[in-house]
Amino acid sequence: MSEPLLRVERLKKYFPITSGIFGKQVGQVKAVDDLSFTVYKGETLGIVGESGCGKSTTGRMLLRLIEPTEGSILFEDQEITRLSKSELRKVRREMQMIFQDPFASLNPRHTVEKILEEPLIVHGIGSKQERKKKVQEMLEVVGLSSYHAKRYPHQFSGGQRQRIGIARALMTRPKLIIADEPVSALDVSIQAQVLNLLEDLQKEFGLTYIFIAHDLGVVRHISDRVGVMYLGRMVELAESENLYNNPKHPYTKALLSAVPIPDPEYKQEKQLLVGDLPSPSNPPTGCAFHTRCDACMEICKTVKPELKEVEEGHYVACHLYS
Amino acid sequence: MNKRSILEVKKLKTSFFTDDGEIPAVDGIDLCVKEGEILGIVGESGCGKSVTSLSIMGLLPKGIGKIVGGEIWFKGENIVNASEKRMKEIRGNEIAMIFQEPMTSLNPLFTIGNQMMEAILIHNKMSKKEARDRAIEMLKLVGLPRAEEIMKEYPHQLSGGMRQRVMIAMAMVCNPSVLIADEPTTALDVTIQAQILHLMKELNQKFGTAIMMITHDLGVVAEMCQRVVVMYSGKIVEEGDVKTIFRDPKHPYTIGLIRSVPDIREKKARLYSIPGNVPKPGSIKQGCRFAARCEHAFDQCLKENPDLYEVNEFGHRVRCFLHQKGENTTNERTVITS
Amino acid sequence: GCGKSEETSGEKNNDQEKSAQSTLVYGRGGDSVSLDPAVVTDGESLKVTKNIFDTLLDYNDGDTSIQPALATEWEISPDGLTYTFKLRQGVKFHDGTDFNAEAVVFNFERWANGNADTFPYYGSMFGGYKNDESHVIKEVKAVDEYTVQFVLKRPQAPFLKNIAMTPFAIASPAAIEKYGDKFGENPVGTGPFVFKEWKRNERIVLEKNENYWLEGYPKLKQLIFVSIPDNSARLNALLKGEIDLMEDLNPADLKQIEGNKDFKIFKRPSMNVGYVGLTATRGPLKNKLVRQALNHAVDKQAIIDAFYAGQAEPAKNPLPPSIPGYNDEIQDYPFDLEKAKQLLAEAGYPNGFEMELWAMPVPRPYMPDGQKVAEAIQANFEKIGVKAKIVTYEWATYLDKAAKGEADAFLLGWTGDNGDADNFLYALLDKDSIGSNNYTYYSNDELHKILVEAQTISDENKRIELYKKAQEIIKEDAPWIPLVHSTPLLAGKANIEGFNPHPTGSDKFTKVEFK
Amino acid sequence: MFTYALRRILTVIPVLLGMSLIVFFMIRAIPGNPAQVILGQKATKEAVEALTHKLGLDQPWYIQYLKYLKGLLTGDLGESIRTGAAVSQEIWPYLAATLELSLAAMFIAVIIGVNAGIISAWFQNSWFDYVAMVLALIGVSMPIFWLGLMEQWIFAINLDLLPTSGREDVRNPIEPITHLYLIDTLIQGNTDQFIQVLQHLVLPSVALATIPMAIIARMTRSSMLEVMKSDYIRTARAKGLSMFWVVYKHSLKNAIIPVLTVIGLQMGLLLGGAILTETIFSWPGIGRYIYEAIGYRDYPVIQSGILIVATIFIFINLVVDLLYAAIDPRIKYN
Amino acid sequence: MAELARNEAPIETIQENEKAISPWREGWRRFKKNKMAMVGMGIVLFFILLAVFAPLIAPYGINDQNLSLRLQAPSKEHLFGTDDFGRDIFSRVVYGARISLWVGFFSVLGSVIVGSLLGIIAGYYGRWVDGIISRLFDIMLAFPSILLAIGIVAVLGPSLKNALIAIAIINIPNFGRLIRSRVLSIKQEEYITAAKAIGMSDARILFHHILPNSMTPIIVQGTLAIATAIIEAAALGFLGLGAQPPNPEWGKMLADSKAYLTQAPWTMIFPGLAIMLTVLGFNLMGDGLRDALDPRMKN
Ligand SMILES: Nc1ncnc2c1ncn2[C@@H]1O[C@H](COP(=O)(O)OP(=O)(O)OP(=O)(O)O)[C@@H](O)[C@H]1O
Ligand SMILES: Nc1ncnc2c1ncn2[C@@H]1O[C@H](COP(=O)(O)OP(=O)(O)OP(=O)(O)O)[C@@H](O)[C@H]1O
Ligand SMILES: [Mg+2]
Ligand SMILES: [Mg+2]
Ligand code: NI
Repeated sequence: MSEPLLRVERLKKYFPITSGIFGKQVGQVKAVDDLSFTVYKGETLGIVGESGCGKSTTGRMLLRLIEPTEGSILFEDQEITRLSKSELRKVRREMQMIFQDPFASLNPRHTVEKILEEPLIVHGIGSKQERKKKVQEMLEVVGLSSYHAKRYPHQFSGGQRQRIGIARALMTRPKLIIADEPVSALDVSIQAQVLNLLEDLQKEFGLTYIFIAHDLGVVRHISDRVGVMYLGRMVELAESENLYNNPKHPYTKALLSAVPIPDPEYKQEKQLLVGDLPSPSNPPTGCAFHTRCDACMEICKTVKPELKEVEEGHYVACHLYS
Repeated sequence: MNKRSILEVKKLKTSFFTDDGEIPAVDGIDLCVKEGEILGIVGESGCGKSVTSLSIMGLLPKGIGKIVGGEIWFKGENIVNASEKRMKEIRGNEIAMIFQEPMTSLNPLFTIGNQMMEAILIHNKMSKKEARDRAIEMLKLVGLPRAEEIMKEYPHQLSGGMRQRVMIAMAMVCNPSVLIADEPTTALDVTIQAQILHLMKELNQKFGTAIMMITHDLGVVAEMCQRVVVMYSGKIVEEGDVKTIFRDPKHPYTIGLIRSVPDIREKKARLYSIPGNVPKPGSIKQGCRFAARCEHAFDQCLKENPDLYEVNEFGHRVRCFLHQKGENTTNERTVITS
Repeated sequence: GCGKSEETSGEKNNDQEKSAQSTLVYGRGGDSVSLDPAVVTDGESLKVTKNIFDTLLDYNDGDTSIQPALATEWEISPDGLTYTFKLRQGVKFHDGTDFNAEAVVFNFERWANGNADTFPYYGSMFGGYKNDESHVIKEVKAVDEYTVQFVLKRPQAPFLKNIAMTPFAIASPAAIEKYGDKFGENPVGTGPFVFKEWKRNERIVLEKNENYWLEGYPKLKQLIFVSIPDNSARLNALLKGEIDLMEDLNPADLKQIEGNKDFKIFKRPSMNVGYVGLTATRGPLKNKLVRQALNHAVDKQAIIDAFYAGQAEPAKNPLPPSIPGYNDEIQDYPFDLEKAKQLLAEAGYPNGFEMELWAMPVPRPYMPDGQKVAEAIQANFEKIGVKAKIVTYEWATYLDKAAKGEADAFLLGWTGDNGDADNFLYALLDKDSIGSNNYTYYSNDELHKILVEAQTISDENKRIELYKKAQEIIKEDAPWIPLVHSTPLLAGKANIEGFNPHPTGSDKFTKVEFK
Repeated sequence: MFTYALRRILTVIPVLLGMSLIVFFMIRAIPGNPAQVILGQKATKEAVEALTHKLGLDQPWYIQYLKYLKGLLTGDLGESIRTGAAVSQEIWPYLAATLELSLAAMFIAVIIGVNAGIISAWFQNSWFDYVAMVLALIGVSMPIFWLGLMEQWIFAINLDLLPTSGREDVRNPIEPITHLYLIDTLIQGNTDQFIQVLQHLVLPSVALATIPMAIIARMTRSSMLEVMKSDYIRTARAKGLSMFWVVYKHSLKNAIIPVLTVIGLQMGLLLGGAILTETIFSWPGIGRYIYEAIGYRDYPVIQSGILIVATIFIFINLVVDLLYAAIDPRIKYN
Repeated sequence: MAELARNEAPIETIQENEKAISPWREGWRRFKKNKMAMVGMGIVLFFILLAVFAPLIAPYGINDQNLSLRLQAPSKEHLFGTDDFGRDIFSRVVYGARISLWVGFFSVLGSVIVGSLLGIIAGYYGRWVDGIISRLFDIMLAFPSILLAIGIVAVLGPSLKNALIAIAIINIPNFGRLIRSRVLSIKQEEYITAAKAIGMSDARILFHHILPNSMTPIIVQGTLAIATAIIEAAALGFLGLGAQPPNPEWGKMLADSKAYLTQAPWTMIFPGLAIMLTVLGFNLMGDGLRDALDPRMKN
């Protein structure tokens, strides 16, 4: 495996729940709770999990769009959490983000050209002509035409907008791209286009991706390694093939079995989970999953399992494997 | 396969009349739902799935949405022009419907009990007490724990999955013969989706309620339905038995659709993708609506609109000139037989 | 409440109305401040107290000459320092206590022991209070039960007229002691009407004093004062029969009343003056020629026709003609734009100049609509090249700023208190009055000498001479443009009899009745 | 909910304090001395000075302000400079007059406005909808003082149907108990007077009701349309519910929430903003009371009057907030 | 690379010759379709033209007094009759448009500038700055606004300019709150996060993203506020606290002719109608703008 690009250790984000006029804190949402993982250069790390498990929060913390409560984020040996504002701006040139909503993530009052040019202006890259040229090039790269530059976002379809979003992320030639559910708002046929584009760009520019999604199929398709999150914690992390073919954590197993397979002839024993996702403001003690786990043991109710390597490159946080 | 059909849609055309002119959202579709079956309707966003279901229910947005042609036969009665009074009797009682957004589909200001009992009392002469018992019974049936308490709770106190169960309970409360489910699980997490799908299947088997399952997830179709209708831009492009369609899709769109979905069982080297965008309804005036994105398109495709051609006698039909040639169907128009 | 008052419900009955109406509802613009006449200075309060209380002397019906009231006769010592009054016998206050010399002494003592804050009118009419150097009254004593004697420090020419002023009405000593601070809400006097009820900002109800000393009077059973601030609203109320009599009729509405046989107009004899003050310390107005030019530039008759409905006469002097001392020989500056322009050119302003013209924001008897008069004058001035910008302030601010000399030209007026020339000329134009009522800052030493002299002598003829001379000086210096002496209009039901509006603005309703 | 109400009341305090400060300074910034005003044009300098001193107006402002605050804390609103009466006693009749007027206006506005809005939404794009909405637009565009005058001209003067001004017939005055005359006459069981009071109420309350009525109608309509597009209404219809119940049960309850805000706001505006109507119709209300007090520089009356109006305004909004909670179970205050 | 892209080049939803449609142009397109809004704009334009060309349209001067022709009923010479100075009411109404539009526009401009500034500061910096500014708005909103305006005019002295200032002041909190909430909600938008993610500075975000996106509600609210401002100015004029004579301010004209309501109703009818029509025009236009520019902002 290549060298690490990003190393996240014991990352936490507790959102305060305030109430009343004096903003007294009455509780916490443990959106991300003690998360550690490493991203290697050139790979795609997929992160899956159900809604509200803290995927987006994690993604945003990596860019410090949300201030982490605790923990460290090392990007090329720089401690992101301690950077000053101006240092942070430099780092943001290297790390970019693609957003879920192709409608909300583009300023409706800017032309495509302005949207794409802005990262360059902000980082003081190139002269005006150079910037214009770069914009044209990038439009072609993401499969749009140069004459699209003068248009406004509302004139594009969802898939095209997502391409613009991708182009924007690529303008500063970043090393790492964090894609937060980049295809979940798109139609299936468009989704495939965008996924292919992302793959091609990765090859072309040697990008590293952190790919956040809840569609397990999509994640499997694009990721080299996959992490599964549950209630703000990583419960399993492994090579993609390994994880899908040989899931270890009971949650991962249930999750995989819940996915409907587009093949009427394929019969699979469904493993239905009971109940709903517990609230992150009041997570269960011990293993957060114990309330829905059919292999729950006494210890699960009290002791938090650590994420441990149980096979080479296969990490699981479950007492069954300790 | 020789069940009677209870709901039949013939040449339904529904248009929206907006500032930008007439938008033909549904453009002459034919379909039928047979007793006790689960019929899947798939298609990408905007292809007219919801509009079809709303047309059946007579719930098109007043003033802008209008059925401009076709018939809808329910148990031998054409309900396209049925009086509002008649429709009221049918809705909820004979044809029930559940919607995509469990978060917003229940009135936030009334208790679950109130809304459940209302559904019962509209169609049944019952005392309040009886209605209450029936409501609780239904809630239990859809697998909600603490049914009695939930009766007193408000929608916001329930999770998405629970609300969708309430919606189902409410839809099933009068034992309808058809249940239209418009993307009932799209907004839910996979684990919850699995629960809900399971529940619907159970109900289908237990009560023999026919379900019209609208979705854009081919996985859901494969898992739930016996028959499937594929829609594209307001038209049906392919129709048939689920197994047939997945094993041997005929329409280039269906083929593309199935091939472009990543599978969790194995990693494909590269995803197949249909080029281009989903057209806005009404933007293609001439020829096959899929022609512009179709690899196999030839001259005729750009000029004429293909009919739905029968591929085999088991109801596999496809709207593509390729199969007009392959099959030597004689006539221009295929009559849908039930 | 109406539930218990039978006669009011009876009044609603049309057939009874003609014979039996005995309640008069009087509509006016504002409410009273207090019903203790000695503590107030506002006309609205005095209008009511005039009917609850009596004074030792009273004014004649249509003018300000003196007639007996609580005092039946009086005597003045030749040196003009001692006044002896014989009091009416058998008069009782409304609370049943006796009216006598002691009561008179009590009242005067009470006032003299006060200060400018508590009894403002007393101080200004009698030169101050007990320990003041300038206090005119040395002593008030009860000679016997029905004789009171006033001893003065120096002669005061208008003393009898002062005594007759409404603020110096005799109140029941017992009631004053009983109510203390609250006497203003529980007035007890000897007057024709007894106080019954006061609902602030709405109405004051008075009832007939059955034991009034004037036999057979008052005629009315009930007298109600109601406040309707807006002139037109008040007129509407009259037309709809909600009130019987109203004051401050818009001159514009005169025709409407005259054309209606159910109503008639009452005219209050004029004892006022409305004028344009020309502040003598400001800009071009420092120049006498300019002031004279402006005097030539105002078409008084047109203003009177348009905004007084003709119910005023053009003024040439600060004094109204009814007041002794009025100089009728004076020729007014004629309305002559050419002459005005010529004077302006002479003064060095051939192209005119710009200035502010202040217009009063509230209607006054002498000027029902200051804004409109200002607009008319503005248009007049425009013709001689003087660009006047109309400025208005809220009434309190207006007076305050004008008193500080901040206005260029301003509209104002004056209603006499006691019908004496001093009350106009000295109060408004003497240099001593700068900072109070001399808003023009006009100061003329010769005039000052004349006015002071006229205050101290008691020879009426001599005084008249002095005042006539004074008016000549004023005419020449032109600190004002005297505009009008208006006849304030009242309107009432046609069957009202015995109502003679008094020039002072306070009317006694003793003899009023419905025919 | 109770603690929420309590907390809300606490937040009101700084607002009222800030307001009292602003009012305090603003009215003192108006040129003109109250002593002069009270004593009138003819008062002597000494008299004015003496009164100024007696009123404590020659003291430094912070002492005056603190004194006033101290009074407020003990529930003393000060004494009117003009009449010498305690403001707390004097103010009620005026307040009651305005309350009666604005409640009547609000009653008209809500009844007509809400129903017009509902019907317009229900029959969207019908002739009723068009007519109602054009009328509503004209309503919001109407200068009410002009409307008031036109009403007087037409109904009181030309047609002679209704009284032009005032609250009651002077010749047949009402014995005040609560000073809300409709209630007083009812208590006294005097139907004649009750009708008389109603007659007096008609014109001013209609004038005053115009704008809120139009605003409420528009608001109700757009809110109803919004709600009727919602998923849960579709659900209700899918259950087979008739339009009537959909509109009056499911939609109205949801749609009324934003309308309530408007009603609350408008009620507050009516209380303080009725000055023009009160002037035109000689209505002895709080707006005119304060307005006239400004003319007299009656500082305590202005200060306390505005404070009271603002307090009521805030209180109404508080009630609206609490109503929300009563209607909408999603709003949890604790 | 380019080859690769072409492989999967999507069919264009936009043709090359198709124009770039800016959100403004899109808004205008929608506005044009709204009949009521166009009527409103027509009325407003009409009054603007009236104001601009008043000297050409008005047959008489605003202060051409002729006391012998007082209170003439409408006739050929005097379309709207004459007032108590014998002045031509039609001419005065025409000139009055200048005043009302002037006051309406500039007072709103003032409130917009000050209100937006405060609102942006409050919304962007939050915390105690927000606390103080929001409380200030609360205080101002709890004031009965007409009383506040009267108070301000009383302090400054009655004149048109001061009435304008007073109206501007009382409308500040409305705009302040609007902008504040706009800033707060735009701050949450994903494109702002995107801007942050590319390393954009706060100031640039404020001026390039937040402010331009707050423009539409300001324009909508501003148009509607002009309508109210005109009524408020007329109300102050009616109370004698606004324009001073001989300025033909409509409210003042009403106040001046109040006494002639019975004798000469035309003195009241026409200025009142003028106010109503102008205000109606702005309201219609504002409604239309809201529908066209900011469909989400329905009340
Ligand atoms: N600004 C915030 N303040 C308080 N709580 C927050 C905030 N942002 C997120 N949360 C909470 O943190 C938890 C994790 O949120 P996050 O958005 O990271 O989930 P997610 O995994 O991205 O979900 P989804 O799949 O729905 O996007 C959720 O319970 C959410 O309610
Ligand atoms: N209220 C409406 N006004 C105007 N056009 C509408 C309206 N509702 C639907 N349409 C049009 O009808 C077409 C079909 O819409 P429909 O809701 O049936 O799509 P769908 O297949 O249900 O899509 P989705 O998967 O997104 O729910 C849309 O493309 C849209 O243009
Ligand atoms: Mg997320
Ligand atoms: Mg749909
Ligand atoms: Ni009574």
